[in-house]
Amino acid sequence: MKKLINTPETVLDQSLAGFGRAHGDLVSVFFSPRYLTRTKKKEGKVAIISGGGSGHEPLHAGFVGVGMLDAACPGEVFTSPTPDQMLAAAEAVDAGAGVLFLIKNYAGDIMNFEMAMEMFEGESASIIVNDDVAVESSTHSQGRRGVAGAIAVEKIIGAAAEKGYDLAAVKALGDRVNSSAATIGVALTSCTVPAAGKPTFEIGDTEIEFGVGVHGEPGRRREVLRPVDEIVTEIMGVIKEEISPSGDVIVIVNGFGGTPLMELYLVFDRVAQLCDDEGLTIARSLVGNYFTSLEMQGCSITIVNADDEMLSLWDAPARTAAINWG
Amino acid sequence: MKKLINTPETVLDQSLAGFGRAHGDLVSVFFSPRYLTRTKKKEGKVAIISGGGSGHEPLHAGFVGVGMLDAACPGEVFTSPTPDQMLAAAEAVDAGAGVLFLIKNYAGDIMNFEMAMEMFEGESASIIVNDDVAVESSTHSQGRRGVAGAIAVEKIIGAAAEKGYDLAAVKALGDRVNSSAATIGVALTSCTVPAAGKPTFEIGDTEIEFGVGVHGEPGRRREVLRPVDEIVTEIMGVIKEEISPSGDVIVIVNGFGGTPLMELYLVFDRVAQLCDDEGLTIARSLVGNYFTSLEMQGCSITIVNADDEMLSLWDAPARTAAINWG
Amino acid sequence: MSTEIILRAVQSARDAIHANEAEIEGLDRAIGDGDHYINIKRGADTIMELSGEMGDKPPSQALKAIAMKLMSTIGGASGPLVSSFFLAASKSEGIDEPWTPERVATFVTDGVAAIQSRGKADVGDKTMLDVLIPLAKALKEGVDAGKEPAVLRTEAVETARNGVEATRDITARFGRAAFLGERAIGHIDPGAMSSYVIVRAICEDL
Amino acid sequence: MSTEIILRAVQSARDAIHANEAEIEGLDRAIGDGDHYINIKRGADTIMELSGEMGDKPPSQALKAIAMKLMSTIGGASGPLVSSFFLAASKSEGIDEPWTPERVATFVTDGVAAIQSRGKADVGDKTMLDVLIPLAKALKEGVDAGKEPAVLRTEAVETARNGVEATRDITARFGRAAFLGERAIGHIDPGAMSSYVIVRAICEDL
Ligand SMILES: Nc1ncnc2c1ncn2[C@@H]1O[C@H](COP(=O)(O)OP(=O)(O)O)[C@@H](O)[C@H]1O
Ligand SMILES: Nc1ncnc2c1ncn2[C@@H]1O[C@H](COP(=O)(O)OP(=O)(O)O)[C@@H](O)[C@H]1O
Ligand SMILES: [Mg+2]
Ligand SMILES: [Mg+2]
Ligand SMILES: [Mg+2]
Ligand SMILES: [Mg+2]
Repeated sequence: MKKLINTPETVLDQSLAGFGRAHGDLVSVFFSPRYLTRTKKKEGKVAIISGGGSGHEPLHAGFVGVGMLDAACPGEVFTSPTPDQMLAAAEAVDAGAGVLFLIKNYAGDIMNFEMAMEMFEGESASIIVNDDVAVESSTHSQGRRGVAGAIAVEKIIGAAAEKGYDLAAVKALGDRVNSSAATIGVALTSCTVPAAGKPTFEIGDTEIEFGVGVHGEPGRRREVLRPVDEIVTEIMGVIKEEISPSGDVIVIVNGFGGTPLMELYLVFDRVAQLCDDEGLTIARSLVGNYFTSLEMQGCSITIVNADDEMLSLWDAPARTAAINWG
Repeated sequence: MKKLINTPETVLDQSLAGFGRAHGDLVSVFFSPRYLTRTKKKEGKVAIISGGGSGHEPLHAGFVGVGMLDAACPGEVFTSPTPDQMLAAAEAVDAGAGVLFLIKNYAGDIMNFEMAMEMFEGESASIIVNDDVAVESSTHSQGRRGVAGAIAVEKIIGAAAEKGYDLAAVKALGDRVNSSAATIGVALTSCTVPAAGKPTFEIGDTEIEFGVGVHGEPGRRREVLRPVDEIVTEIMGVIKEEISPSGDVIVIVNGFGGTPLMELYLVFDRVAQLCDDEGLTIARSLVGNYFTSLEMQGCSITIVNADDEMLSLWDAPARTAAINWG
Repeated sequence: MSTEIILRAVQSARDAIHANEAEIEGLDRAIGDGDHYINIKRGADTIMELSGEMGDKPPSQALKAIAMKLMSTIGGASGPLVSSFFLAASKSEGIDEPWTPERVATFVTDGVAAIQSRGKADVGDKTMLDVLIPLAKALKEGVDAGKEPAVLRTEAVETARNGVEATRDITARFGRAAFLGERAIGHIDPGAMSSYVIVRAICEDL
Repeated sequence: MSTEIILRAVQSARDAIHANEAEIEGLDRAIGDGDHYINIKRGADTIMELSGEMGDKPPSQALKAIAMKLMSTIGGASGPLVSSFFLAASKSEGIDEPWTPERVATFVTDGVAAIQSRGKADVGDKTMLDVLIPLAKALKEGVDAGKEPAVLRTEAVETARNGVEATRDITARFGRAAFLGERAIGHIDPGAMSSYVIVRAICEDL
């Protein structure tokens, strides 16, 4: 394992400390238990808390700030955070309008957030993001995984909360964005969890994992690397079947951490061509490394079937380490 | 070679096309010859043009826009662009106040830009960025390489030009930022140029290249991977000797493309500790992948000995794909 | 006192986890995300550090302290599940009375039921419950039938071994392995394996 | 006509480059950035595509067209250098007169001088000039001494071979290899190698 670290045990805290130093104007970082909050609380606003295993940076810490998240709870690498983190974060950011927990659909995340919600005494609601259409949901009871669609959900509901939507409205909107989003990823290489010290999965020199999960979980199939235009065409076909996009869409081409930006824009070009062919309008787009899997090479494509409300909230101001516009 | 591409020959144009689609509000992309300009020309402003081999994205295309570059000329991967590109770009963006060519110190870049400047009929000046202090400049006549210090130069002179500095003043400022900046990089893995199809250099499973260049050029020495705190301490020691920083500094921890953000923030934490120990104030910082080397793992640390003028220009508004603040 | 038994059991469990690192880790790498070993090791190690303070607490409090500590240490899917086991055990009827085979069977049954209600899974879903549900059942039936502790222990290990083996040839309905569909077949569930090695170690050491 | 010679030389050069891919690429990977083969191949391939239009142009125009095309195609360090060679050759005195050995020696000398003035390097700096400067000199001296074309060709190849070999045991003062310091010792310069294989191919084929 080759990493710019000291010991696997200290990676998370040292990285959080560095993040806190680099973005002290945006966030405050706490260590015991671990959570980050935006520096200034806005009274009367619905507080949005997300969290999950680390190793997906900038998600979620990089989305804490005005217009997006009020707090993030980073777990160990690829491991759900624990209920005490969510509880401490909720108590810190509750601003009198309730707390919305934004959870990605993994058994661990669900159970840990559930325990936190059972312990939290304020008003709360939750959104479960499950946009990964690579996995046919019929075959197991956990359902789809939550992947890069979370970026769109966090951006849009973050703006809604900032605008004064109440808890029920934020939740309803988040559920709507989630069900309008579909994502599929493809991996060229594995990632290596620092504490494990070895690649999460083996993959041949010419193989890709089509439909990979953001922790390197297997997808639809292992196959031989093809020209990327073909891969993108297949991905877009699956997405189309799942959410039948029409009119305006938001496109997210998300790198998994180890793929050059050059390739992500190239993928985006193909997505754009296919949207043209289908008569879809790319109303907004985001290309880059936002929901990564450590150093994994590959990317995911997310399409969000967007309405005007979503688009205007997408454009609304955000001041976070990773998304700063409007 | 595993890449999300179609053929090595089409990588650059398809990626540029995707970039143009994703950022049509910020840039216009031209293909024959290849260059990008910001969408709106500002009459009477010094025009700043940079360029270099591709494979370093987001640099330079991602820095085209209000407050930074007027144009960028992307060469083939890791190969200087050609004079016809710079010439076409210069003619397109010259707004009556002269053109400043921002060149990184590589034989190829220098010679190609020189030819363009010989052909360009308008007023022009150039800045040569050479901040890589890994290379002892005494041993060869080319001098130091131009690396991540270019980000600071582009941000600061871009803001100065936007504010109305004239050509001579922009050049003088750029030279000053360049000589106030020092950078050293370290690589954990190689990168693979698409057209070459094989890794640029061989490196053992436990080896790093200390002082690596952004094209995978060798640095000071090949050595065994150590805890990153030690590596950062050595880098900071060399930088200190070169530019004797004091007071306010700008710190850039720049990823080479394949290293997770988590590790970059961890590196930044160590840099910050060492700055504390030295009595340096980190007035501004930038942590992320800005001047990459395809999928190479590793990072560079840049310290800019900053004065108030540089800091206020650093903070000035920029609207580009990769830097958007102020 | 019963708390001493708990501490010895924790020690056995920890040693068993450490001793089976490669196996447990390899299984989660094959059909999960590779961290199950690290997760339960982190939990077990932290509990060991607690041991000093726990010696003089009654079992209910020791078990509750373990539950809270595991809840805030393990994370992932196994954290809430394992922690639920201890929380339920801490509240099990008569837990602070001297431990009899009946009492042990009762708190194990309560603990396993808590895992089931937290995680919604059942036997046959390719999870730790394929080990734990049959184990609790065998223990209770054995106790009801008046079997000797030594026999109960041997049968517990046997039942756990069958449970872990049973996860090999089925697809998963819960946990990350569920995403694999048919590709999970042929691999033992990591949580079932870690449960098994813990059960075996405790039964052999106590 | 002389332009035909140019076209045949271009063809030889291109074939020689293709035939020596592994060697040239390996050298730039060892002490440069690995793209020298691709750069000159891109240049040579593009010139081949031009051939059709060039047949009926005088050498001055053909060479100038080649220079401009190379300038806008190769990039890197080798682009401006190679392009300077052709631009200077296109302006060389008497280039459109029938080619004699003198004339060839003159335009090669002019071309090499242009590379030198563009790149500032000299013999011993571990660049293509370690092949080209001695080559131009040998050609001029051989012509002055009235040697036969066949002898001139043999000696040219010989000189080029010595030049390329001479780059092996020195450090570089120009180009990317200069960043390597002592670590460049033991490796032949890629630009010297590509120049050598081109010179050899042209001398053998014409
Ligand atoms: N719903 C559930 N009910 C019971 N056990 C489960 C459930 N989900 C997961 N598990 C168990 O947890 C184990 C994985 O734990 P671990 O690797 O620590 O967490 P994660 O899956 O979050 O990485 C699985 O092997 C399985 O035995
Ligand atoms: N200043 C110079 N003068 C002469 N030749 C040079 C000079 N700089 C570089 N070269 C030649 O160019 C070759 C490298 O060319 P190439 O790999 O195409 O460009 P780059 O170095 O930009 O990647 C070197 O091997 C060397 O022979
Ligand atoms: Mg996990
Ligand atoms: Mg090059
Ligand atoms: Mg796991
Ligand atoms: Mg080269």
